[in-house]
Amino acid sequence: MNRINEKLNKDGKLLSIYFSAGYPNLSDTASIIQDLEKNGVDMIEIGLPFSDPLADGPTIQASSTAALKNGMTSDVLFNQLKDIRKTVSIPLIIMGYFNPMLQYGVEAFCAKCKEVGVDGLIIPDLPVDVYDEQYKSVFKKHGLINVFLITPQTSKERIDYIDSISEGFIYMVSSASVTGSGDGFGDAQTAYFKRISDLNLKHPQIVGFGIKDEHSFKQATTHAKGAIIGSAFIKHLTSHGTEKISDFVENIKA
Amino acid sequence: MNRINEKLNKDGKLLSIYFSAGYPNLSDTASIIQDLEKNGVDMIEIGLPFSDPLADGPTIQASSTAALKNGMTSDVLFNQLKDIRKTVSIPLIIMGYFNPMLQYGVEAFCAKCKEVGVDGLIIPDLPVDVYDEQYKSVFKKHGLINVFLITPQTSKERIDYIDSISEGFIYMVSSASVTGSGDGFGDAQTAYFKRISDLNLKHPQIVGFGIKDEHSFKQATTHAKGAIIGSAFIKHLTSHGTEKISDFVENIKA
Amino acid sequence: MTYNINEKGYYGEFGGAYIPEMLYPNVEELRLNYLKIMAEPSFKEAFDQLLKDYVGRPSPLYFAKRMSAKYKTKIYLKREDLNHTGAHKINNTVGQILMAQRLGKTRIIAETGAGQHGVATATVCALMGMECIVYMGEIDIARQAPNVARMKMLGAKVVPALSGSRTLKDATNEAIRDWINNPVDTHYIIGSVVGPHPYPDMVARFQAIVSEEIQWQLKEKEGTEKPTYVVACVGGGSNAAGAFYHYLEDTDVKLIAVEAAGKGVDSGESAATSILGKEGIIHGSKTLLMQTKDGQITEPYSISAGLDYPGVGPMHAHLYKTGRAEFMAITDDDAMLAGLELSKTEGIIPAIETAHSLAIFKYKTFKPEDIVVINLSGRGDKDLQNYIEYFDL
Amino acid sequence: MTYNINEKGYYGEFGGAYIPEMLYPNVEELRLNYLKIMAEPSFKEAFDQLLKDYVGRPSPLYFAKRMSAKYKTKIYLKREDLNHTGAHKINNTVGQILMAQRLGKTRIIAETGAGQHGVATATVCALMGMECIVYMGEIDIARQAPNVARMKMLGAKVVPALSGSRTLKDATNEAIRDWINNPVDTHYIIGSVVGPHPYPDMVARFQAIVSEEIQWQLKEKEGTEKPTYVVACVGGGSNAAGAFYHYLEDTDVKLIAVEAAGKGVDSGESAATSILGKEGIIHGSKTLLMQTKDGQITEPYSISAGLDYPGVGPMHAHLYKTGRAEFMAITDDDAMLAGLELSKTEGIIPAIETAHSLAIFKYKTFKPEDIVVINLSGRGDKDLQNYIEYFDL
Ligand SMILES: Cc1ncc(COP(=O)(O)O)c(C=O)c1O
Ligand SMILES: Cc1ncc(COP(=O)(O)O)c(C=O)c1O
Repeated sequence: MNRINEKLNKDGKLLSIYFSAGYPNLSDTASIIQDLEKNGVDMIEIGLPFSDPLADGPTIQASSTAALKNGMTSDVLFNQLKDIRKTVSIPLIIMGYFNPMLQYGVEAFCAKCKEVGVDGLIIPDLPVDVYDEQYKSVFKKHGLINVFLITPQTSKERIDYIDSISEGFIYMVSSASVTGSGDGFGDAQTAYFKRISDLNLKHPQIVGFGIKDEHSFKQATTHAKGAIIGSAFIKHLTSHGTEKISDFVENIKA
Repeated sequence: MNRINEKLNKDGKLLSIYFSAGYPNLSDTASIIQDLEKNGVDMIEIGLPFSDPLADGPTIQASSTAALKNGMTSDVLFNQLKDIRKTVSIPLIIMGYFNPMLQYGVEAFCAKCKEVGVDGLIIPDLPVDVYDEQYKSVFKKHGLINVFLITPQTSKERIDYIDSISEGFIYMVSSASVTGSGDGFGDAQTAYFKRISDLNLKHPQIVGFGIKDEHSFKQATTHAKGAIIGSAFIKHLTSHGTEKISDFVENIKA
Repeated sequence: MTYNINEKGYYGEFGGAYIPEMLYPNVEELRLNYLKIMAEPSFKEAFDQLLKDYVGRPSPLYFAKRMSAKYKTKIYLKREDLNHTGAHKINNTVGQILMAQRLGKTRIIAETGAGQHGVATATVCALMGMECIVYMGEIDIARQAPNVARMKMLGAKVVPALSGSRTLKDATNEAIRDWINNPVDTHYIIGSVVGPHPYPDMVARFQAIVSEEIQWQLKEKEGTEKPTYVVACVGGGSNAAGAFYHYLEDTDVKLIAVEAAGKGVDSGESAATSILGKEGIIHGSKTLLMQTKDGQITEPYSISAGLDYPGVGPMHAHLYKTGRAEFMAITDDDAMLAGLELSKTEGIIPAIETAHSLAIFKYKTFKPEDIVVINLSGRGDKDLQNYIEYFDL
Repeated sequence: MTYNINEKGYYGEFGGAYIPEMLYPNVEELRLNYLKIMAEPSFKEAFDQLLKDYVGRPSPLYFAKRMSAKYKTKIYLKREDLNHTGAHKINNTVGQILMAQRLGKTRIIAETGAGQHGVATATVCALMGMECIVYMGEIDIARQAPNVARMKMLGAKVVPALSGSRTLKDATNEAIRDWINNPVDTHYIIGSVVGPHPYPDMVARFQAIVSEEIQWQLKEKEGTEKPTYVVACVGGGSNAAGAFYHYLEDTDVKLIAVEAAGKGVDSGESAATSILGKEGIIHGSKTLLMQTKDGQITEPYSISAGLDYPGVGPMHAHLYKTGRAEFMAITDDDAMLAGLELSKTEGIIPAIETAHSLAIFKYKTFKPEDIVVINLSGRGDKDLQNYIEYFDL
């Protein structure tokens, strides 16, 4: 069974953390992953940086750009992860844009993911139908779970479709907005979380975009299985470096 | 008999000098006229300065502009000339553009000319036919001679017409060019002087434009009754002031 | 009473050819030939063809919906701004270059103020492979750098006028001087309905395409050839002459000529020639012009270089004197605001010259059923720097 | 084989909609409605009316006599430079603003590089009274000041893109981000045949008016609807798409697409996307793009801001891959000289983008009986500063 499904099957709310691989320093990737697990994080999205991350906000874009400058590439990342499963057991997901994967070769990319122990992928600009038609079999072959997004604007019909081809969780975008904006959740958003929850989908939902502290984590996970924090964690790395990761995680889980 | 005709009836070649009234200093007008007569000049064109002297070259335009700055106006000029006939007996001609005369009132302007003892006018931008139809009677009434221009491009027919309504001399423009350009006369120009001379017109011709020294004066007057010097004299005034007028005239008549 | 020119070259008491004898052969050659040449089928064909394929005519007659709603009347814009090179000026230069060719001329001179006419002249000279010299005041050269560059790109020589106030009036003097010095091979392309006869008439006839098109375009849109009003700004007067031309004798159609009041008609810094001018002679024509009591031509002022001329064409002097056209004077400030307004309500940035005609709505109320045709004489690209600075964009 | 789009939104293997889920509702709404709306008689009527009265269409098909003589073939110029705002870009923005209205959108966003598309978008927003936000790279804002001023005159808000290389690519990213953040009321007017399906097809259809007109105009002039060649420069590819559109399936008509070689195709400073690019995804579309081995999009270089884009529309990727169109790459230097040449021989100063297509005569010889139609995509006024500096005018 895929580590993602295992984790989703457990009780309790899941805290998932996103960061850009190769940031703040090129070689920080593995140790950040290890620290996050050590501090009780349930799942990690490892950002594969891209030159033109059009669904990301300024914080993640800046960390992406810095990581690229540091020398991050797909090959470097796979190399950094090659021994990760010796020390880390929580689910690891690579989140990145489709073009670098395409250049790597989707098949080769998936094979490498499997090889190093990555469990799934989130590719914002790979549409569900293209995945469905062209890439599903490759992902399956390598035991990878592809995670799809839904937003407050996603129709019931489409949610059902996404649910039907999902295998892990559904990434529920808190509001139709790029990452890192917003300030806690309002009535509209919590109503949306509840609405989706009430659909009783086959796959659990994890909320992303806009979670940054204990309060917003609680709000997000009232109706969902878990939440992903990205920009807030990157800001923490930018301000405090990699030393105080425990502070950040404790603040959320407090 | 008008002083211009008297002068034209005499033997010998005539030297006529043009300068801008009020240049170099506003009050130089009368004394320049007196000096010119004293030094043997036969006739004088007093330039009434105009803001936009489009048939004049840069030298005359600059002296016009300076004269206007000095405060020259039609009224000022008439005032400066009011006692001129007490000391000066050679023909005096006002040369100027039509607009200032029009504003003064053509009738009033002519009357003033007569009053101060001006003998004729040269108005480059008053066309022959307009003069003929509208202003001839006024000029006659005040005993003024209006002088017309011909150029190398003027047709035989038109020369005859101009000759027919002229009463003094014909101002023969040496070449179809604004004043002050050229450098001595070439074959084309002397041929033109001869061609006109051979027409045996009723009225004598005086050459203007391009005469600046003894040599060009001789060339111009080989076939013509006289010649007018403008730019060269103004340049002399600019360089030497009003003190050395005798030098300039002697150089021509040498 | 006729409002057009008579056989002697006068509009009422205005017009004529007050030129030095040195220009007589050139001007006379033109006078004797221009109507004949313009009537030749081959000339007409070449002119029409170039206007269509090169200039981009017909220029649209555009119903300005949002402006109309705002001012509660029917406003149409005659889009001369869409012509090649961006203004009505090219209608005239296309006509005159063909005229020059038929007169056997090989060298073209022109004067320019804002540079629009200079560009239009340089353009047709490039098109025909003719030598082109453009006179431009030294000050205008400095403040209209993009148009100077355009002329040079087009292969024209731009000669600075260094005398007088070093603006349009002086550039015109220099061009006339050049013509006096080059009486045989050179044609002088005057840029407006000014200068000695037959220039005002010839230029008006070349610009008359504007009202010719308005007639059939309005017929298509409103079922009538006759607008209630035709409005145009007046520098020398060529775009107004073109827009008025076919309506001159039809007094059902009211004409409004808009002059530049600069900082105010009575401020001493203005170019409202008809209102402030007196009869006199400028650049070979008897007309209204701004001058001192003593008959010296004064330097006008307007924020728009194209209206910054101390005279006005003799046709307009006549229209003013007879009352056939209503003359309005619009200040710099009103014009700039009207330019911004058109930009924001219709998506069209007008030349500042043109913006003067758009400002009349501030002062004049029209009836809902009135059809007001405004000649949009040029686009505002050349004026961007001015707009930027004025509005601090 | 078809060279046009298929029902799935692909040109051969290129195209599609590689978009984040957040954009799905917007893009899907457009995809489901664009053909239906474009087919509505009231839409057609409004579009045609605006193209005629506002944009100034048809744009002339001008026989360039002196250029033809020089290059010993028949050269026709399709005068998109005469359109309102000075380029072909407005054909598309007029279409899209009408589309946005019919989709009930009230807020318009756009990206722009050189500013031409930004101006064209700001223009139609002013015309319709819609809010307009234009994203533009911080560097482009600095080097295209006049177009920034035009947008502001037109009431648009110009927002600097501060990320990445701060040019067109990044402005596009910012626009997409804005759209993600404003999924309900906002329509994104993309400026070329790029972006996710249905944009490439929709923009191509709006630009198709260009070849539609070439067909009947050429029929009038040469008795045939078919030129031997159609030539157009390619940035994103919209003016080429418009000029090629009605000839895509007619292989009698040869197509030439001209890309910017910058300082040389192999200099490392180039924007010759088709030649240098590899298959990939950019701005929602699978196409050819310039990228590192690792799949990072690289910054292209061209002296012309409008060709300075690392991707190319999927239609062109397909035309390249299939060999339907010949692709030529023209350097900065050749383009600048060709721009000067057109200015001096025909009196038309082209946009530097367009000048690239005029430079092909240096490298390709045509037969005397060939009919070569060049899409004159825009005028050079926006590029004067560049020309001035380059030629030291
Ligand atoms: C756009 C525009 N409108 C009007 C004028 C004024 O000239 P006219 O009165 O001859 O039309 C100019 C002159 O440069 C101009 O460029
Ligand atoms: C005049 C002109 N031509 C061509 C282009 C390139 O765009 P496209 O390839 O979409 O026609 C631009 C873009 O700004 C342009 O302004």
